[in-house]
Amino acid sequence: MSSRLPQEGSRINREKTVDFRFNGKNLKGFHGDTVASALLANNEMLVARSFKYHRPRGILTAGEEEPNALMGIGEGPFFEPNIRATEVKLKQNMNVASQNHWPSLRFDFLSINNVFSRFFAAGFYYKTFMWPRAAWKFLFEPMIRRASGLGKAPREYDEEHYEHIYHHTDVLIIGGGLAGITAAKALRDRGLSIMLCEKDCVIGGRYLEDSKVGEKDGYKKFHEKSIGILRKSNDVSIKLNTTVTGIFDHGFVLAYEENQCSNTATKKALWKIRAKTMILCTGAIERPIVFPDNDLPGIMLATSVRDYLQKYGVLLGDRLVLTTNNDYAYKTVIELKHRGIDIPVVLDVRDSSENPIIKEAEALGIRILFGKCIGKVEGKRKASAIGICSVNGEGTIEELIPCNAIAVSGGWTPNVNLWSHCGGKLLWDDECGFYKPDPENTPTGREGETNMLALGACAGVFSNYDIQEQVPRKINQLASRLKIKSKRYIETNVFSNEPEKKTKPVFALPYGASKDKQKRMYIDFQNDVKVSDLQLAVQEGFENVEHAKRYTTLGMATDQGKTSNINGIHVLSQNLGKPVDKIGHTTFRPPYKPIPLGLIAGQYAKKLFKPVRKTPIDKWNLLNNAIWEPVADWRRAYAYPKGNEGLEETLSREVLSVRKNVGLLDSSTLGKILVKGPDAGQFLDLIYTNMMSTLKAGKCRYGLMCNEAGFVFDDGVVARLNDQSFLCHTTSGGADRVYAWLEEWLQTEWHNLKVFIVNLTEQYSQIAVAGPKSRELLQTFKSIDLSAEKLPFMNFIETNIDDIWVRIYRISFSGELSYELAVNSNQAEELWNKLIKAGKKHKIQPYGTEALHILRAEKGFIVVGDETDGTVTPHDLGMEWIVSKKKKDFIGKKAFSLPHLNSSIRKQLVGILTLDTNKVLPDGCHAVEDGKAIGHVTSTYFSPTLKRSIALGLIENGKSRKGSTLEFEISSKESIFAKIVDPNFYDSEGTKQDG
Amino acid sequence: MDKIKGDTFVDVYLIGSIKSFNIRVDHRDKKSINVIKKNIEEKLPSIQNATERNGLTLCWVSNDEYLLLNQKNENDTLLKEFQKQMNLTTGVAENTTDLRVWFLIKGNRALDILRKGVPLDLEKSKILKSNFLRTRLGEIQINILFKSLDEILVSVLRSHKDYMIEWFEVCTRRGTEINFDL
Amino acid sequence: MLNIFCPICQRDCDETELSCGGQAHLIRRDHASSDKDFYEYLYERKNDKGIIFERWRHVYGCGKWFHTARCTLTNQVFGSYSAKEVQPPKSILATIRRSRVDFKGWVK
Amino acid sequence: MKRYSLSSIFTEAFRDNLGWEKAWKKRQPKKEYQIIIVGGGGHGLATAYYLAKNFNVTDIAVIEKGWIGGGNTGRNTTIIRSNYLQESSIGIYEKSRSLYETLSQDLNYNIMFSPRGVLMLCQTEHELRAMKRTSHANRINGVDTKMIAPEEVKELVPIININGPRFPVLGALWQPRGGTARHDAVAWGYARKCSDFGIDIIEQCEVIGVKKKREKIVGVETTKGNIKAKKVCFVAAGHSSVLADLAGFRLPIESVALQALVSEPIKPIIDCVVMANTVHGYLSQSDKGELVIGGGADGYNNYSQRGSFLHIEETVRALVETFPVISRLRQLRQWGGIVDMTGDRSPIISKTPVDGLYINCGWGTGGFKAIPGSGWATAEMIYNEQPGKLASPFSINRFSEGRLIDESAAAAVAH
Repeated sequence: MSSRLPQEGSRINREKTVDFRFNGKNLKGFHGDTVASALLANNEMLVARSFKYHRPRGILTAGEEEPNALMGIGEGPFFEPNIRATEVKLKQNMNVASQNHWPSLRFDFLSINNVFSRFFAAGFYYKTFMWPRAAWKFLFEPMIRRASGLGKAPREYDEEHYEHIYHHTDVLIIGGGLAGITAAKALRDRGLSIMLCEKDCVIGGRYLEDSKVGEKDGYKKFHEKSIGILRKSNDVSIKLNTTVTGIFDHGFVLAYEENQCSNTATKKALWKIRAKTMILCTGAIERPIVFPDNDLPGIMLATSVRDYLQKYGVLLGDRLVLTTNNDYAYKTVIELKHRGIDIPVVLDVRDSSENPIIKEAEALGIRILFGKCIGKVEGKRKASAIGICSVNGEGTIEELIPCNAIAVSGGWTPNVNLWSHCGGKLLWDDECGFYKPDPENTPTGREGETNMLALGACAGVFSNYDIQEQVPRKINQLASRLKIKSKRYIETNVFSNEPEKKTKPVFALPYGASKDKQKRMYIDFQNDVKVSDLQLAVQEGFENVEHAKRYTTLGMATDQGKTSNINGIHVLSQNLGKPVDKIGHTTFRPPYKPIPLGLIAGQYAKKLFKPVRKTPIDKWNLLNNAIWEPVADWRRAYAYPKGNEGLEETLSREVLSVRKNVGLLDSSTLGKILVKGPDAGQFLDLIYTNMMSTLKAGKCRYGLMCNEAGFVFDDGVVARLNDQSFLCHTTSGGADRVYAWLEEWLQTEWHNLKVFIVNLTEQYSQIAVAGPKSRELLQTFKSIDLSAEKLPFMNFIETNIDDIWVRIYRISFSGELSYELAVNSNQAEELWNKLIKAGKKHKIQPYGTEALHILRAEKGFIVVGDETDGTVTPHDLGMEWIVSKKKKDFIGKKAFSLPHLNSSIRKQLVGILTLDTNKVLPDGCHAVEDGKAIGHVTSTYFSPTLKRSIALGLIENGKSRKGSTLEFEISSKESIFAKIVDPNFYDSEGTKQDG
Repeated sequence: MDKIKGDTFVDVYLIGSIKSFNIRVDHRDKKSINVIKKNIEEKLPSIQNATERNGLTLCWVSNDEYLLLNQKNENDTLLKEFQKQMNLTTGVAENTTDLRVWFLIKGNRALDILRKGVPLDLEKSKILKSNFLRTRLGEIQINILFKSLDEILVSVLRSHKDYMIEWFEVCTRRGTEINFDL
Repeated sequence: MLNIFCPICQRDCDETELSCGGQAHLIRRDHASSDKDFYEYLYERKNDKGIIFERWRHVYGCGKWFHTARCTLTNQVFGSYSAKEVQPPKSILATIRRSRVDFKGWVK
Repeated sequence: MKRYSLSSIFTEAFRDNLGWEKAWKKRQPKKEYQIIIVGGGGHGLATAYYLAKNFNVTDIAVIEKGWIGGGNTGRNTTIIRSNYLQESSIGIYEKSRSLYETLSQDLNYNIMFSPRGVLMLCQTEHELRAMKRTSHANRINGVDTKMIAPEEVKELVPIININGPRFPVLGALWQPRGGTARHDAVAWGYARKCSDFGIDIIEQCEVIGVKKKREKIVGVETTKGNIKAKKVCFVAAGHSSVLADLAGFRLPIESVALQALVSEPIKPIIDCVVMANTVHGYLSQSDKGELVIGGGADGYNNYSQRGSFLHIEETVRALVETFPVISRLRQLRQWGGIVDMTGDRSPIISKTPVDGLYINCGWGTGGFKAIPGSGWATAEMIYNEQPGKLASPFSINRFSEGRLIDESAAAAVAH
C-alpha cells in the first residue's frame, strides 16, 4: 500500500494540487510530482503488463532507466505512447493510460501466456509456426502482432513544435551532479566557453539527497555557494531539462531539451552541439539483484525508494524489507525508520560489514541478517511476503516475512553509454562487477586526440569525498594537456572520508537456484528474459553476447538494458564458464534515451518540408488555376485547366493553341550558365559532344552532354554572346548538377584553362512565345524587327519591349515558329502580362509542361529523363550528327569505343504509330518478340495535332526495323500492334520553325 | 521594407533586391584585380569579410570570387564603367541583382535566429562586425552580411523567398528564444 | 558528423555544408587510353580500410574543391590540401606518419 | 539434427528444454577443405547450403571473422522485393523471393517470411512513368506486381499522407508477395542446416593472407592458422576490397555506411513495406511492433559501422512528412553497416583474376533481399567453375565492356 506522507518532498509544492486521470480514475497529485510519484501517492502500484508473458509490473526506479512504468499520455494530436511515468512531470487534467493489456490492467486476458510460459521459452517462435505455410500470414503473424507492441500509435497529426539549435563550445560537461559542478567550477575563468547539460530540472544530482542523512547541513551552504559561483561566471552556460542523447564523430553531440517546467508550452528542441572536449559526469545507475519472483509490483531499487520519499514525500509501503550487497542502500532503511516505518528485516548478501551505517541501523532496532537473500516473493499482483533463504544452496525457504514493499540494491553500474557511442572502449572491473571507461582507449576527436574525460560515478568513483579529491586534479591535468596556462583550481573538501569497502559483486541469487526457481528469476523486466532463457541460449550455441542478446531479446526493450545488461552478461559468463571480460558486451548506440521522430525532423516539417522553388511568374500561374508538377525543387505549371475541363481537353486546347495561334510557356526554371574567358570555346568543346568553339557570336547551337561512361545526362541550347562569352542553357532538373559538373572539371582537371563560369539561372526568366502568330504578336511592340532575315532560326538579338530589356532567341522546342524571351527576373511578370494583353487578339493561351511534352513528342525531340535514363548514348538516340568526328577529345568519346556501347543489340530511338490510331500505348510498355522484351516506350501521347496516338521508344536495333510492325504487350491478356517509323511526326522538314 | 508579421522576439524586414555584381578575378595576371582596386576598393576584403565605402560593399566569397553590393544609385555610372573594364580582362563582372532577395534581421537576439539553422559558430565573441559568411541555413544556401551584431543582412535565391519568409515566421515566434537556465 | 577544414575559407565546415567526391588523384584517361586504364579510372577504387585521400567540395560555402587525408576506421582527419595537387603533399604525409607509424605512404 | 515443430516444443517444455541441441556445431578449422567460403553472413551461409543441397559438396568451411550474421545480415531493414527494372536484376531477385517463400520449411527454421506486400510510391509524374515501365518489365519477366491508384494506396496504408501538399502520391507499384523476414533467423537457419550437412562453421577466424601459386589459389592464412583449399569464395560485404587487396587485385567498389533506425514497439499501424524514393525514406513494422526505418547511404568511404546524423535526419524528416502520425513516436535505436557500392549499384558475382578464387559482393543497399538467390547462383558458379544464367550478367568485366546494369536508371527528373 503506497501512500503520501503529510509533509516533506523537496520537489513538490503542496499548495498546488493537480488533477489527473489514470485509466479513467480521477486522482490528485501536487505540482512538481512526476506521474510515477503521483501514482504511488494514490496507491497505484500495478502500472503495466510485461511484453511477452503480460506479467503484472510495478514502478522499479525513479529515472529514465525505468523498464516497466510505460504510459500512453495526452489526447488527440498530443497523445504519445510508451512514455516513462518516472520522467514526465504531472500537468493539470493530464490523461494517463496504462498499455499492452486487454480488457483491463487488472484482468489481462493475455496473461495466460504466463500460465503456459513453459511453452514460450526464449526463441520458441523460431521452432514452430512453420506448418501449414500460408498460416503464418493469415493466422500466426496477425496474432503475434496484435499481442506484441506496447502502446497504441497516435491517430492524429502532431501539433507539437520542434526546433533544431546549433551551439559551439570549447568544453561540454555532461551531467550536473557533484562531479559536473566541481568540473565547471574548476574550468571557469580560463578563457574557455563551457556548456553544462543536466537532464533534471535542478542541478546537484545525488549528493543533495544524500546530504540530509546524518551529515550536518554543510551541503546546503556548499550547494548555494557553488550555484552562486557558476551563476556569476559568464563563460559557463547551463542547460537544465536537457539530456545528451548521442555522441558522434568530431565532437558532434545531440542533446534533447524537453522543458516541462516552463510555463510556455512544453518546448522540445534538439541541440546540435560541436564540442572540442567533453567531460562525462553521467553518474551511475543502481542495479537490481536477480532473485526468484523479483518482478512483482512493490519491488523497487533501494535508492529510488529514498528518492520518492525525500523528493515527493511518497512511501512505497509501510512494512519494507531491504536486500542489498552494499552499505549505501542502508540510508534508505534509516530514513524510513526515522519516519516510523516498520523494517522487519534487512537481508545483506555479504558475510559481514563493519561500516558505521550498519551499527546505526542496528541501533534503530533493525534486524540485519548477513549471508541471506530472498528465496521467493508471495503475492498475486503485489508483493505481500518474502521467503528468506541462504545465499548458497538451492534456495529452500527458512522463514516467511510478511511485507508490502521490497527495496533492492545490487550495487551501481557506471553510465558509460555516451563514452561508447563514438569509439571509447570499456574495461571490466572484476572487484566491483561493472564495465568502466578504459583510459587507454578513449573516444577521439578529429585529430585523433582524446576528446572525452570521464569523472565521478560514471568512471567508477562513487564517494563524494573521492570525487571532490579527484575532479580538480583531473581538470588541472586536462587544462595543462589543452595548454591552457592559468591558476590551478583547489577547493576545500567538505565531505567526510568514509572509504566504502569494496562491495562483493552479486548478480543472481541464490547461487545454486533450482531449475524451477531459475524460471522465476527475471533479468530484463520488460521483455521477460529469465535466467533460464540465457541458459537455453548457451545450450543452443548462441554463446556470443550478441547472439545471446538477439536470441533472448535481452536488453532490446525501450530501456535498452540499463538495469539488465550487466546482470545478463554475468549470468551468461556463469553458464559459459568464461570470465566476464572474455565475453565482452553489446554495442551502446544512440540515442541514450528514446527521442521523438518529430524532434529529429525539427522545424523542417509541414510547411517547411523541402523548400519549394517558385519562378517569378508563380503568382500568375497560381491565379490562373495552374496544376503544379514538382520538377527537382521547383514547382512548374503542368497545365492551366479552364472551368471544369478534363485534363485531356485542357492539353489538346493548349497544344492546338500553339499549333494554330500562339502559346506562352513559363520556362524560367531552365538552367542558364555563363561561360566566359579566352578558353571558353575550348572548354565547351571538351564538355559537349559537338563543336561549340566554331559557334559565331549572335548564334545558338543545340548541344548534348555525356558523362565519362558515354551516357547522355543533359542537353540544351548554347548561345554565343560575344567572342569571350557563351550562355549555356540546361534542363531545369539539371541546372545545379551541370553547374557543379563544370566547376568540378575547371577546378580539379583543367585548372590551366582561362575560363570562369557564373550560375545565372535565377537572374533571368525565360518566356517561350510559340506558334504561327508569335512573330505577329512580338511585332506589335514597335521597337523590334523580327523578319526571317533580321532574326533567322537559331539566332538571337538583344532589344527592348517597351522599356524592358529582352534577349530574344529564335529557338523552337515545339517545332512551330517560336521565340524564347530572356528577361531580368524582376521584370518577368510585367513582360508576361504585356504579352498576354497584346496576345488577346491572337487568342494567346498559356501552356504547361505536359502540353510542351506533347508538342516536342510530335516533333520527335528527345527529353533527357524520358528518352534517356542514364544508360542511353547519342548513337542510341540516332543523334550521330551531334557527335563531332573532328574533335581530338571530349568527355564520353573514349566510352563510345567500348564494345558494349557499339553492340548490335543496343536499343535505338524510333517513332511508334499504333495501327489503331485511337489506341494510345500505355506509359513504359514493352515491345515483345517471341516472349522476350526487346524495347520500351519512352513517351506516348494522343496528339491533338495529328488526331492520333504517337509514341517514341527505344527498341533493339530499332533503325533496321523501320516499317515493320511490333507487338506491344500492355497486359497479360492484351497487346497493341504498332508500326516502327521515323521519330518525327510533324513538319519533318522544319519549314514552320525555320520560316 | 515590410516587416514579417507575428508576435516575434526579433524584427525581420523583407528588403527585396539590392543591385549586385558577381565578380570572378583571374590571379594569373593582375589586370582583373587592378580594375577592382581602381574602381571599387583599394584594399580588397580579407577571407570571410567585407569592406564598405560610400554605398559599395565588396564581399569575399571565395579565393577568386567577390560579391559587390551597391546601395546608392549615384554609383550606377561608376559601376557601368567598372563592368565594361572588367569584361575586357579575363575576369568576370556579371549583374546578378535579380538573382537574390535580401532580408534585414534587427534586434539583440538577431544571432539566435541564425543559430536555429546555420551550423557555424555564431557566438557573439567570434563574430566580427565586417564578417561576410556564405553557408547553409536549413536546406538552402544563405549569404550573411553583418552590419552589427544586432543588425544582420541575409540573402537567399529569389525562388526561396516564400520559403524563407515561412522559415522566419516559424522560428521567430515569441517563446522560442534560445536561453540558458542559470 | 564530420567537421572538415576548408583551406579556401580557412574555417571548419560541418559535413552538411560539404559533398564528397570519392578517391583523390585519379588520372583522367582520354580517348587514346587503353580499355584497362579507362576501367581503372572510371570504376576501380582502392577503398582502403585506413588512410585514404579523398575530394570534398564546399558546396554551401565557397564552392571550391579540396583534398583531405582521412582514416576510414576512426574518421581521424590529417589535414586538407588544395585541389590542384596531383598527389598528397609532404606535410600531410608527415602529419600522418606522426600518429600512424605503420603508414606505408601514398600509392598511385 | 532434432526437428523443430510444435510437438518437439511440447515434449521439451516438460523437461526444462534440456533436449535442444546446438543450432550449429562449434568447429576448429581442419588443414584442408575442398571449398572455403570467407564470410559467415547470409550470402556466405546460403552459398555453402546450396553447394551441399544442389551439388552434394559438403567438404566446405565457412569462416567468419566475428560472429555469424554479425555483419550486414544483422544490420539491414529486412525488406524482400524483386520489382526491379533490368531483366538480369529481376532474374536473381525473383529467384531469391521465390526461395524465401518456402525457406522456413526447407530449413525447418521459422525465418518469419511475411509476404505483407511492398509499395513503391510515385510522387512525381516522372517517377510514375518510370514505375509503369518497371511494372511492365516485371510482368513480362514473371514478377507479380501492378500499378495501383492513390485511393488503393490509402486503403493499404491508412496512415499515409496521400495528398501532400509537397509531394502528393500519384500512384504506386505494388508487389503483394514482397515483404519482410527476420534477418537473424535467416543466418541461423542456414547455419543450422549447413552444420547438419557436415559443413564446418568457424567463427572468430579472420583471413589475414591469401596463398597463391602462379595466380592459382592454394589457400588462406587466418588468425586460426593456414587452411588449404582448391576453391575459395569471398562473400564479405563491406570488407570485399580488404580481401581483394590481400589477393592482389582491386574491385570497382566503395565501402560506405548505410544507417537504419527503429522506433519503440507499438500496436500494429502499418502492414506492408512502403518505399518513398522521391523523399528518400522507407518504412515497415516488425512483428515485435517496432517501425523499421531506412534511407540512403552516407556519402563518403567509411568502415567505422557508424554514420552521420545527417542521413538519419533526412530519412526521418521524409517519413514524418509521408506518415505524419509517427511524429510523436520515439526513436529507440540507430545503427550502421558497411555496404559495397558499385558503379552501377548492381552486385558482382564473378570469377576473379586469381584462378579458383571467386567473389560475391557489391550488393550495396539491397543485399538482404538477395540472400537465397545469391547463394544459389554463387554455388552454381563455384561448382561449375563458370557463372550460370543467374550470375553471368554480374561479372566484374561488365564495367570495362560498358555493359552496366543500372538500377538507378530512372534517375532524377530533368525536363
